[in-house]
Amino acid sequence: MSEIKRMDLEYSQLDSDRMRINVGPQHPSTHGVLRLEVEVDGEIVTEVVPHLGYLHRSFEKHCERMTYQQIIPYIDRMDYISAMNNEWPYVMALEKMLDIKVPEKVEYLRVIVSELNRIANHQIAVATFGLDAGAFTPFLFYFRDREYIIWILEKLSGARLLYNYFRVGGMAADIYPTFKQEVLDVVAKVRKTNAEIMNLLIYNSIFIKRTAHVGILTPEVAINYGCSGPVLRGSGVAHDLRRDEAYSVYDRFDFEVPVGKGEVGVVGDSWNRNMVRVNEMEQSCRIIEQAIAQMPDEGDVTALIPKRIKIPKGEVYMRAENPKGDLGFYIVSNGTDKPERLKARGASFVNLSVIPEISKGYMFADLILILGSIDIVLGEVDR
Amino acid sequence: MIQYLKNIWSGLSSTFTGMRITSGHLFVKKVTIQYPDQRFPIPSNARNRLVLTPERCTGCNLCVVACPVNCILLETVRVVPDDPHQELYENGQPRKMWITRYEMDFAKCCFCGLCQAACPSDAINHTTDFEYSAYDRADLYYKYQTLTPEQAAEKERLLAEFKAKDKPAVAKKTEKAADHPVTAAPDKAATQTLTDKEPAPEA
Amino acid sequence: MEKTNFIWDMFGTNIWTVLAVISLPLLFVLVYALIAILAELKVSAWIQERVGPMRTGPYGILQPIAEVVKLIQKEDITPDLSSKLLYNLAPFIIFTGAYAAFAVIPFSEAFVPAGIDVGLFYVFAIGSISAMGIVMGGWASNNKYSLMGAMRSVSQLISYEIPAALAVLSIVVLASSMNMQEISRAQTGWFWNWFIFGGPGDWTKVWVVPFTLALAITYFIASLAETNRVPFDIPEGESELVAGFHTEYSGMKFAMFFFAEYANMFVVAAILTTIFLGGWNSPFGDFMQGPWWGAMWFISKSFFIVLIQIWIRWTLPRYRVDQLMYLGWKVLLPVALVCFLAISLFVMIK
Amino acid sequence: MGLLNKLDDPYEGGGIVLGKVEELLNWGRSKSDWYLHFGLACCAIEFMAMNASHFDFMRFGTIPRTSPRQADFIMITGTVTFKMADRIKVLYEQMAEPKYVISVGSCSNSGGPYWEHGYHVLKGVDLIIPVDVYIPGCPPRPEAFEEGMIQLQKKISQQAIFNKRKKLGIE
Amino acid sequence: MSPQEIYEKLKKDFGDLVTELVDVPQTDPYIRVQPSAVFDICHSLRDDAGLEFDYLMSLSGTDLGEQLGVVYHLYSMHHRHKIVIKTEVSKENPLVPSVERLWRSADWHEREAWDLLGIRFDGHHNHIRILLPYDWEGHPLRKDYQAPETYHGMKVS
Repeated sequence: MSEIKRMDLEYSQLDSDRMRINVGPQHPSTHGVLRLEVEVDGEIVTEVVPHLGYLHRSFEKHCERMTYQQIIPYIDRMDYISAMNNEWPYVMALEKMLDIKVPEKVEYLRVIVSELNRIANHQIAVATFGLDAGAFTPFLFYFRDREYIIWILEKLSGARLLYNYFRVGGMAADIYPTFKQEVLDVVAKVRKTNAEIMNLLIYNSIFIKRTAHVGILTPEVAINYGCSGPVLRGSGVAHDLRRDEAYSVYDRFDFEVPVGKGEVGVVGDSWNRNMVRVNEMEQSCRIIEQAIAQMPDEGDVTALIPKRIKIPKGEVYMRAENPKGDLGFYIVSNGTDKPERLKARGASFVNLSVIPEISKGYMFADLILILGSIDIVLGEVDR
Repeated sequence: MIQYLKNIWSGLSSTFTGMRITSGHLFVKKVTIQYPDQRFPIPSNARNRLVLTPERCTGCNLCVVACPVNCILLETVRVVPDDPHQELYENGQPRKMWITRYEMDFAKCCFCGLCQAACPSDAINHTTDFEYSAYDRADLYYKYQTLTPEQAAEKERLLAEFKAKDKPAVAKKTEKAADHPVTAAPDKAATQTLTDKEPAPEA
Repeated sequence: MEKTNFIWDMFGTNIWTVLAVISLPLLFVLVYALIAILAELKVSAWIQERVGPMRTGPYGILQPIAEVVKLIQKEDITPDLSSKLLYNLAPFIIFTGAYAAFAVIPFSEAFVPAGIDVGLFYVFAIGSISAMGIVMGGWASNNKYSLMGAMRSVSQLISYEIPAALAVLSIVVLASSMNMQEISRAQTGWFWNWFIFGGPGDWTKVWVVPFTLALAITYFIASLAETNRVPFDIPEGESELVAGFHTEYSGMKFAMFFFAEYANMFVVAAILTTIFLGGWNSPFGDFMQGPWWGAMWFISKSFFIVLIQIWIRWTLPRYRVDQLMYLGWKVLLPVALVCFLAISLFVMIK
Repeated sequence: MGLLNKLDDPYEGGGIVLGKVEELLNWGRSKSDWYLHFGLACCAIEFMAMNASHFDFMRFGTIPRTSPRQADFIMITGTVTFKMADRIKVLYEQMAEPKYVISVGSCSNSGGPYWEHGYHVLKGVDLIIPVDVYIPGCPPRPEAFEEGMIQLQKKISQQAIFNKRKKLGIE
Repeated sequence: MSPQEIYEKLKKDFGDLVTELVDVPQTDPYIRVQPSAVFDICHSLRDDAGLEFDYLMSLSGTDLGEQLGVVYHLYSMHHRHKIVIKTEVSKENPLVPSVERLWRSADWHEREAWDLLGIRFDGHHNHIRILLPYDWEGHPLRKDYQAPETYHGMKVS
């Protein structure tokens, strides 16, 4: 039986130098269900063809069948690692169309939960990046700390991962009494672990050897490919919507936009992209501390939530700085309580498209790390 | 040459730094919560299993409308005034609607909490109970109605009789009740598996 | 043949004693592997602030036994398109390679299964058999990942054999013997008589101490690479090559790979112990010295090295294949060569 | 074929010795479960959190394997799309007997939030492979995963290996 | 540059190919253009001094009932201004010039628009489905889409 099967192969048609490897859709380090068709010449990658859609859950079709309120749970499930950040641009877009000005306290609460979620997201990103490089222990250290953030978000919203916490005009629930103190404690823990991981992983000589000078993305290519977030900033472009568009109350905080500096390796390589995330965690800590100090105590966060949302005819594109990059929602309203069309521009979707460009000529092992440094979530890529 | 020696040194020293850090964690207190024996306190607003309190449910259909995934099935029958079997809500008001069917499919629920927020009488609630995994998908299909099917049929018969007596007043309302989005009960044939496997032991 | 085997001394050489001598290391390997697997699980957990297996026996100590009971029951899959004979043979060859090396390991002053005069040479020769097994397994599996893993594994094994052999050769020059029992005996006395500290001798040995230290580290690194441990676990690097050369193996055949890996870890640790850390000698002169204590010292020293291997595994990321070659050929080999020359020179002058 | 398959013969007799052997074999299988993690979507993140220090899935004697050949059970964590469904079938077939399946979360139980309009979502992974334990939740808490694991261990430890038909009362 | 200025500049350069500027409060102002001129207009938007829209934020297809629309959200990293370009094509012949050569980010967006809405992009180098399986039939985001009964023997709905 097996003999017959072997005869079927036409050896003359095979290119003996090149081998095509199928990475994924089930592979330990594709960060989900991505399939990469890789052509290697020995160990050198000559071509990468990404095949998406293994998690295409028909998000946009669902949005057309749901009321505006019911869409929020589905938006959570898009980029499930940073659900809070996802909900924000959607809610902002509706508030813009409805012309609602949300109370101060809501704005600050939104900033705090989003930045907490940003830290949690970057912790996963850096942790899985380390895991791709073979370091397991930093992965668990970051997950241990992430748990403290998740506990705060769970106490606020009632869910651990998919919060459904933002509402048009407010938030689903108010803060609890010990909230501020707990957030500050978590910030201290995040900083402590970050300092530890710096020595354990980021500045480890093997890790530097693996990631520096690997997957170099120049700023021109990054902009042309529409990259955003840490991927773009790792290439040295200081593009951050929190500063450039200063939505919500971000203009009241003092924070820096970390960019890849080429301290190790060169600007735009995997190490620098990763380092931007580590630095962003620190900046998020700073923002959280300032927001906690400035946040007004009184005020009802649920006061302005409309019972039934009916959006006037029109369309709007709203984007906000997700941990992965610019997350945009293009909403077309037809005047009813359900959108005519809702298109989500996922940051991961656009960032991932740069993979074939930057992974050519590196080794197969590097491809895994380049993919890890892009930090994708397939829920957002495939939607 | 100096670069070469430097590389060797940085390799060795960063290895030792890493080993120092990891060895530091060897003897600290472990953070693990050993689940079945120890439990982490779950916040009271955590969204886990949904529980309906039938004594509070008025059958207003708001939870069904709010549910994004349509995993709630609700069928009601109006209480006729001359029914010998009358019931009170928990707050002492007389019941207006019989809940002939209230079924939830936890295999579909997305635990978003929108039904809980929509409920005006606080009848449907997320609890902190999460331990209800099942060997069979049909076990995740929960039925909350208190009436038996025979009772439900009886109520429907009573209502039909009442309607026949007093047609114009009631016709409008029953129409509305029949208009509910209805979810399909899980198909028994669909849950059957392809490979023949050992049947699960009786729990 | 030298009489360094208490069983033969006591009962003479006949078929039963031969069987006893053969089965004693096998028993040891099995028991040791179970303990090492548990140690791996527990140490990794403690480093990561976890508790590790807890629900199999008290504190999870029966976990490895459960693994074995489970693995025996697993279905043994032979892929349809594999080369059946080679595929089925590979795990046995690998395990044989690892187990055969135990023949010359001097567990105690009174027990070495086969006290041959070229013990170190034998260890290196027999170590290459496992390379054969890996290629057989990887190639016969008919899986791209397996093949790539096998290729990487063999290239790695061959590259790192050389610095390891040079390190061992230097000690052979110092001890002027290839018999592992002789080398152990040469280090009798306090711990400064160990070859890691230049071996026995007067104060002039301070000239070789830096070189022997460097050789010990070189040998340790090379041994990590030979046993495919982190940071050199490229052949089975999970994030790249699913499970490397044993991707297609299941059940007991996989268990053989598993046991062979841990047995190999012990072999390299035992060689390190023998040639650098005094073998079965007590570190404190005559204190706790003797055949039985010797076995205790030898096993605990070797196990300590195994623990360090585990510790490193849960600390470091892994190398890339070209960086691994760089480290082997351009760092370890020159270092070992320089040390070897220096030690030879020292021996000549002395 | 493994030992289990050889013994999988409905012959009479055996008695107390086989009973004890069966207990031991079941104990081994239930206490040592290597899993093939099939992370698909949101639940996979909670799965990673459960592997982390606070919940420590390894306490149950589970070890992650990346090769389906060496795995004892597969955890389907997330939405199964049609594009993915074929792969899951293949992976399941690649696993060595005895094998188990845990379906985690609403999506793999029944299609979850996508059961109604999801034109590209498989409405329940049990349509293509047999599922042993269903864990509800979207996503379930890490403790809920562990509870499902305990349920699976319970199930395994009660399995009949010898005299299967006799035990189950099938003739 | 404000949308009004951009519109006037485009109107000057392209005349009738640029249809109108729609600007109502609470929405984003957009410029409606003829589909045949999309590539030239985008080219000029990307390269002309003062415009320099080097960043394509999003490219969305929409089903407008009788027609299919393609919406381009552009952003300039230099000038930090935005503009929305919109074009409409018929459902019978939904052909729009591809802008993939101008912004590589349009590559996957256009494939997605083809996949979900069936809009064809003229000049795209790899015009295949991206999210759905390659042997899928139909374009699900069309309003009149009917999901197939089964796919590879698995029930769809």
